[in-house]
Amino acid sequence: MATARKAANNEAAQPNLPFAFRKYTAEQLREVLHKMYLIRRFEEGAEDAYMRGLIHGTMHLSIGQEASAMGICMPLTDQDQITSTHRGHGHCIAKGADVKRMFAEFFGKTTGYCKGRGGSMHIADVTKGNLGANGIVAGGIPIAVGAALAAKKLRTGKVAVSFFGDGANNEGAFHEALNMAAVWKLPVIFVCENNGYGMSTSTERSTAVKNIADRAGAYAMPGVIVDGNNFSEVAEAANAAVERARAGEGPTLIESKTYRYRGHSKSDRNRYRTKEEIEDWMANRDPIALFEAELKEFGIIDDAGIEAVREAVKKEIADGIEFAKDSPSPEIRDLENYVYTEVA
Amino acid sequence: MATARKAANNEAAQPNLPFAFRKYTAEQLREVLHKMYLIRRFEEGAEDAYMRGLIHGTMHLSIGQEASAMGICMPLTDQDQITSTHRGHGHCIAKGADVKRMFAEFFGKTTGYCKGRGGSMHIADVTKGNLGANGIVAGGIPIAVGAALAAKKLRTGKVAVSFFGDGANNEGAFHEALNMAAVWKLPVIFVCENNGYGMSTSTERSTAVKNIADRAGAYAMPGVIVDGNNFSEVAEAANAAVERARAGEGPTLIESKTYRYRGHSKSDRNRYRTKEEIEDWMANRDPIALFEAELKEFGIIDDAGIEAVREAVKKEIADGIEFAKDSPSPEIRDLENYVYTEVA
Amino acid sequence: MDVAVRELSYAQAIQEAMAIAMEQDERVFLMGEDIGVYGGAFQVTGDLVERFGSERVMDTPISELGGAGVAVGAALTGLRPIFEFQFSDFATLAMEQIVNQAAKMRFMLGGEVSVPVVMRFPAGSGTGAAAQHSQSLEAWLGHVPGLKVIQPATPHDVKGMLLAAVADPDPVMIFEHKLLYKMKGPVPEGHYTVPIGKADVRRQGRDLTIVATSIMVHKALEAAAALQAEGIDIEVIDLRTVRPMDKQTIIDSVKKTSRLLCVYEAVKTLGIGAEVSAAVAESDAFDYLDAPIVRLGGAEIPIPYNPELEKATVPQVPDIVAAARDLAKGKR
Amino acid sequence: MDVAVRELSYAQAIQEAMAIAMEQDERVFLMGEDIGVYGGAFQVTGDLVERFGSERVMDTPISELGGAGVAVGAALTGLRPIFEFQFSDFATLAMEQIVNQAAKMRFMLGGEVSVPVVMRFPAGSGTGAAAQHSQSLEAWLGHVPGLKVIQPATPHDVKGMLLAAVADPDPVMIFEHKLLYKMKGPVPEGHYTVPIGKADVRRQGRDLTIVATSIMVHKALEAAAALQAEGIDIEVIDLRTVRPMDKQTIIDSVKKTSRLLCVYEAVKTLGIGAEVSAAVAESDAFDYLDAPIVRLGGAEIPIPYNPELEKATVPQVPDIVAAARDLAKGKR
Ligand SMILES: Cc1ncc(C[n+]2csc(CCOP(=O)(O)OP(=O)(O)O)c2C)c(N)n1
Ligand SMILES: Cc1ncc(C[n+]2csc(CCOP(=O)(O)OP(=O)(O)O)c2C)c(N)n1
Ligand SMILES: [Mg+2]
Ligand SMILES: [Mg+2]
Repeated sequence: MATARKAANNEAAQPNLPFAFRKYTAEQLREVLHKMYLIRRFEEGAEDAYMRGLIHGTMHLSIGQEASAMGICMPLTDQDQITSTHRGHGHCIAKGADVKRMFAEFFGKTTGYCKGRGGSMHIADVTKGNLGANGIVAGGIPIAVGAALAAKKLRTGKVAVSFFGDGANNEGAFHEALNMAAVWKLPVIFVCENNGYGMSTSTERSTAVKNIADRAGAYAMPGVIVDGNNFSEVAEAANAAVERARAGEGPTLIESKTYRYRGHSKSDRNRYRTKEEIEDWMANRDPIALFEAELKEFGIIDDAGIEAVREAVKKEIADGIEFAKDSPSPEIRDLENYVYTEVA
Repeated sequence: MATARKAANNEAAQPNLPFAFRKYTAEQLREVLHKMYLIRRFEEGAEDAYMRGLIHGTMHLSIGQEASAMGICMPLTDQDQITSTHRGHGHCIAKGADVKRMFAEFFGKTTGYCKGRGGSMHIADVTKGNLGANGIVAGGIPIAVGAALAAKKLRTGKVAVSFFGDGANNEGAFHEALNMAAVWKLPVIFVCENNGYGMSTSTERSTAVKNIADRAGAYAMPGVIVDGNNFSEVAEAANAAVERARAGEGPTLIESKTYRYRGHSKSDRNRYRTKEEIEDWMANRDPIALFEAELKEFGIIDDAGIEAVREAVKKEIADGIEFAKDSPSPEIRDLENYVYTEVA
Repeated sequence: MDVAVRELSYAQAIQEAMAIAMEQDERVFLMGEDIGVYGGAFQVTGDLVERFGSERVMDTPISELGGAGVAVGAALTGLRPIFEFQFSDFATLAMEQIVNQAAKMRFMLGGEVSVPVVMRFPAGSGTGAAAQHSQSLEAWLGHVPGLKVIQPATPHDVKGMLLAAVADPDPVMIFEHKLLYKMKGPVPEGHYTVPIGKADVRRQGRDLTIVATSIMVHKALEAAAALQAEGIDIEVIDLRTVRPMDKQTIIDSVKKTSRLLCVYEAVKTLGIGAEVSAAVAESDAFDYLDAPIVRLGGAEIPIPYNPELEKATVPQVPDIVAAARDLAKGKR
Repeated sequence: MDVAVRELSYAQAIQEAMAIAMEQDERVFLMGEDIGVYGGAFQVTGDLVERFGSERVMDTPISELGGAGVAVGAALTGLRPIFEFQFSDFATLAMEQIVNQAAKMRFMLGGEVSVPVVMRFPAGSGTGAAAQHSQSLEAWLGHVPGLKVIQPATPHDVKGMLLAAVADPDPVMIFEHKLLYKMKGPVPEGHYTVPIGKADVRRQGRDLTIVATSIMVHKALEAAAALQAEGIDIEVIDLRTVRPMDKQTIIDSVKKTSRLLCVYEAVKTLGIGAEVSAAVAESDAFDYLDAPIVRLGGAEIPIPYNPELEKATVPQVPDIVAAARDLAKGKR
């Protein structure tokens, strides 16, 4: 989502508004709500299709983490690149992907973003700068650093963003990548979406420090902690980090504290979190509800407007699933395609 | 080297003496000097033998780093275990190895510690708790954590020490191992011998932080910086870390700042350090010279005593080389031995 | 002695083996990601943490290299760790510790140490998990001296071979096909071992030898049963161990049948079948061969997400039937 | 067009290829440990940093996994990195990025991206560097679809194949035997390519085909020359590419000679020779075979430090002579 457009409510005018409400136009903010709903409904739709046996494999839902994906992607252009994770549907939509082609991918169809070869865990949209979800925890982190290196060398002005989870911060790849990014002052932003657990293992049981951002010091880069369920707070940190990156000042580590409502994946017995904990997050810290409340408070949208957004999203989702169902499956004779680049 | 023996000059008696001179007996301190010379002359001997074509392969000399190896090993018993590095001769001798069998190993003989299969890069003496040098930078770090885990599980009271270099601190293995050691509160000590360079690459060009110890915070463990060329300072930090480990309080990261006089290995054109830098360290910060001066200052040894140490070492080295030369080479028919454990 | 035999799933058999090993030996413990309260990604450890506590069923951080290294270090210093990779694909992060350390340490130290670590690798395709969660990399480790590498195909064997692995002084790598976890079969109670390094002739036959690994053993048996109706009598050998490979059993069989078909799921090129074929082609069984040695392996592609493509990537029963029929008839 | 041909060492040929690639294409750059002012552990990059600057001859921290990942990411987004592992053994730390990412990304994304990265792996024994610095792991990567894997044996080929690799849109892995670095041979000036995927018949012969890889090509040629004196006429094929393997050239040769010997340095079991053997045994050349297919590979041990043991671990010229003589005479 481009930031080129000048914000209607600028900082000087209304200094007490949250960042996003100073920075972005009402139209942009309504679009954010739209996208947050799109993420949630997309995942609900995918979950439903999975339950009904229309989608196979496994999937990792980011329901509850929508503000984080949206806030981070707000200052990014389509040229800026992200690497995403196994929990990557939200990032994909926030970065501009079409849910039609996402559903088609989940249904294993040729119209999917990966022509049915990748599925949920490899969902990507390179035309919008999403270099792909990744089945390997922390696998995308060094790749994002590589993209930032390319941006720097080719002087494209692009910024790279690497999403990853709290669990990923204990992988060696995290350490090596952050160090190189810092040493080489690359335009990359490391976004740790800390939802408290890597699968069943709480950060407390897996990670020697309380906050992932506490590790930024080990790479001499700023470590910023934000409420990942507060869109504006995330967007503010993202804007600052993008500015820093574009100015050639190097990387930033943003820790976005959030929560996933669903189990880790489809095989989760959910024995490591209490019902109360989950319900507390859902009832009191839902990112969409919080954002809606703010939008209403600041007069950006009213109930009818919200209803309209929901209806529009509902239709998009239904259309997307229809599109996916109607799309053709790959042919077995094409089995060996796309392994190597076809040379003309 | 066991610490069981009560120190002659105890803390209360002479509070202004450096730590080691309060902690250890004169006899122990003279033995430290002896060992430091043994390390240096061993490496000079090995270097010479290499130059004369008696030893093949490559080797990494730790000349200039003797105080670090000795200081760290002082509080360790033969039951405590270390993992060492490609630059591991000093650690091996400090941990109690016999130079005869070390030379024999370098000469590829069956009497060597590894029966001629390992050479310099895998020198070990498990009877003294040295689990081996390692050809893989940072390869020994998780192994030491495993040894500490065994110590904790088996309640042996053992401490594990992992030596590694500044370059190793950018490996993922470093990160993963330190995190686990901290989360599990294991009795392990991470000793980074920072000699300013990983091969040709200065810490400045490779590492985002100024001091390796600055990374201890990322694992919520104490990070201690010591002058690695000052035996007493190293020993003091080692004693504190060992105490902490034995008390079940978890790991410590010690950064021992030191310098290697020789090139990285036998293929080094030495284009990344100035002559002045090298000469400055040799002239003004030599660990043996510094320790000798202290020993003399505090009346532990005199010139004749030093001369006696040197002579004794000279003979040990000559005997070691002789032993190595006279030892038998492995038989080709034994080529496939030691791959798997021979079951009776 | 009478030993009760129950029907257990492959996953249950592994779990039982681990429980027995832990009961019998204080030094045995489990390490891995989410093997505790989660029960493991494939519920192999299940509720073991409740029985043995979190000190012996240890959840690790997501740190495959470090975790494997800790297991190696612990094995080197007196413990008997069983380390679970959540998916074998993630072992690509830990090859350093497996191959440079665990496999070589005894040799590099002239026999002064042993590394009795067991590592478990859930492997294979068929779950729709796509290219990074479906690989079969046993050939990599089979190429590495110092390791023992096994691929048990049945609940019975996986229990017995896992118990043999725990008792083994050297590093043993167990490749477990994920689709086998739910497969049931008879498993004796209590402690028993199935030797590492011995193939098993699962079906006697005179016309053709099939050497199959892991899940392909079952597909080969199915194919053999189908072809029996056509009068083709197939011998099926379950390789069971990749390293050290039991070549003699294969050679003896080929001397009898004069025809060899290798069936394995991994990418065909440089997979286990290459070694089986080459071992026979250089043996005295060569003179007995009446036809080319045929390999049915995985396609030369990463595992695709789409389920039909995924199935088409690895040998299925009809493929084996067709290949065996052709080969048995001497047609090509 | 007249092209000057000089004698260059293998290392110089690589260096020249990299220099030409960097001159011709701004996107090409080098990454690796100590490849800058140090010149590389084997002096392959030499003084290139002085010519191209430290932005294009980039020293990395000691971070093989991250470094490889950065190279993959850079390749994915418009650059053409040539990544040097200091020793191929250290690539065990980076298998995740090589195998799960570089090799599969194009496929997983349905053809939407390419990963034109080149990785260089100094490999092999003979330098007294012992078990962790002497491995030959090309078979691992040869098993992985999505990668191309080459083992050039001469200065001429390594220059041409490296230039082909840089031009290739997909990841190309180059295994360079360390003992070849100082070997000299004729190398044309300027830009030329040697195709990836084509074996080279280095010597024509009628009695026996030797398929050799990397340094073993030279040993095989030496052995062939020695046996010529005994009237044994050997064809020597330099495999050059492991994946995709040029089976046709081998098959054609075996149809002519009826005897095949595979010579490679890596551990014999599951090494390249297994695939060469199996490919022939399942081809129509099978019917032409007059003798078992023999493999001479490395012993089933880690590489030992002691120089005599080290030499005994891998095939030497007398071993090849003996094996070829036996095989050519049909003796066993
Ligand atoms: C290298 C690797 N190890 C383990 C896994 C299995 N796995 C997938 S997601 C996951 C948890 C990741 O936790 P986190 O990074 O916090 O992300 P979250 O799932 O919470 O979004 C694990 C262990 C994997 N895919 N890759
Ligand atoms: C994983 C790995 N990468 C690279 C190397 C090659 N190498 C050997 S020592 C060394 C430098 C290590 O630097 P440091 O850790 O500071 O130790 P020092 O040599 O200074 O004692 C390098 C790059 C290696 N042996 N292992
Ligand atoms: Mg998480
Ligand atoms: Mg150093």
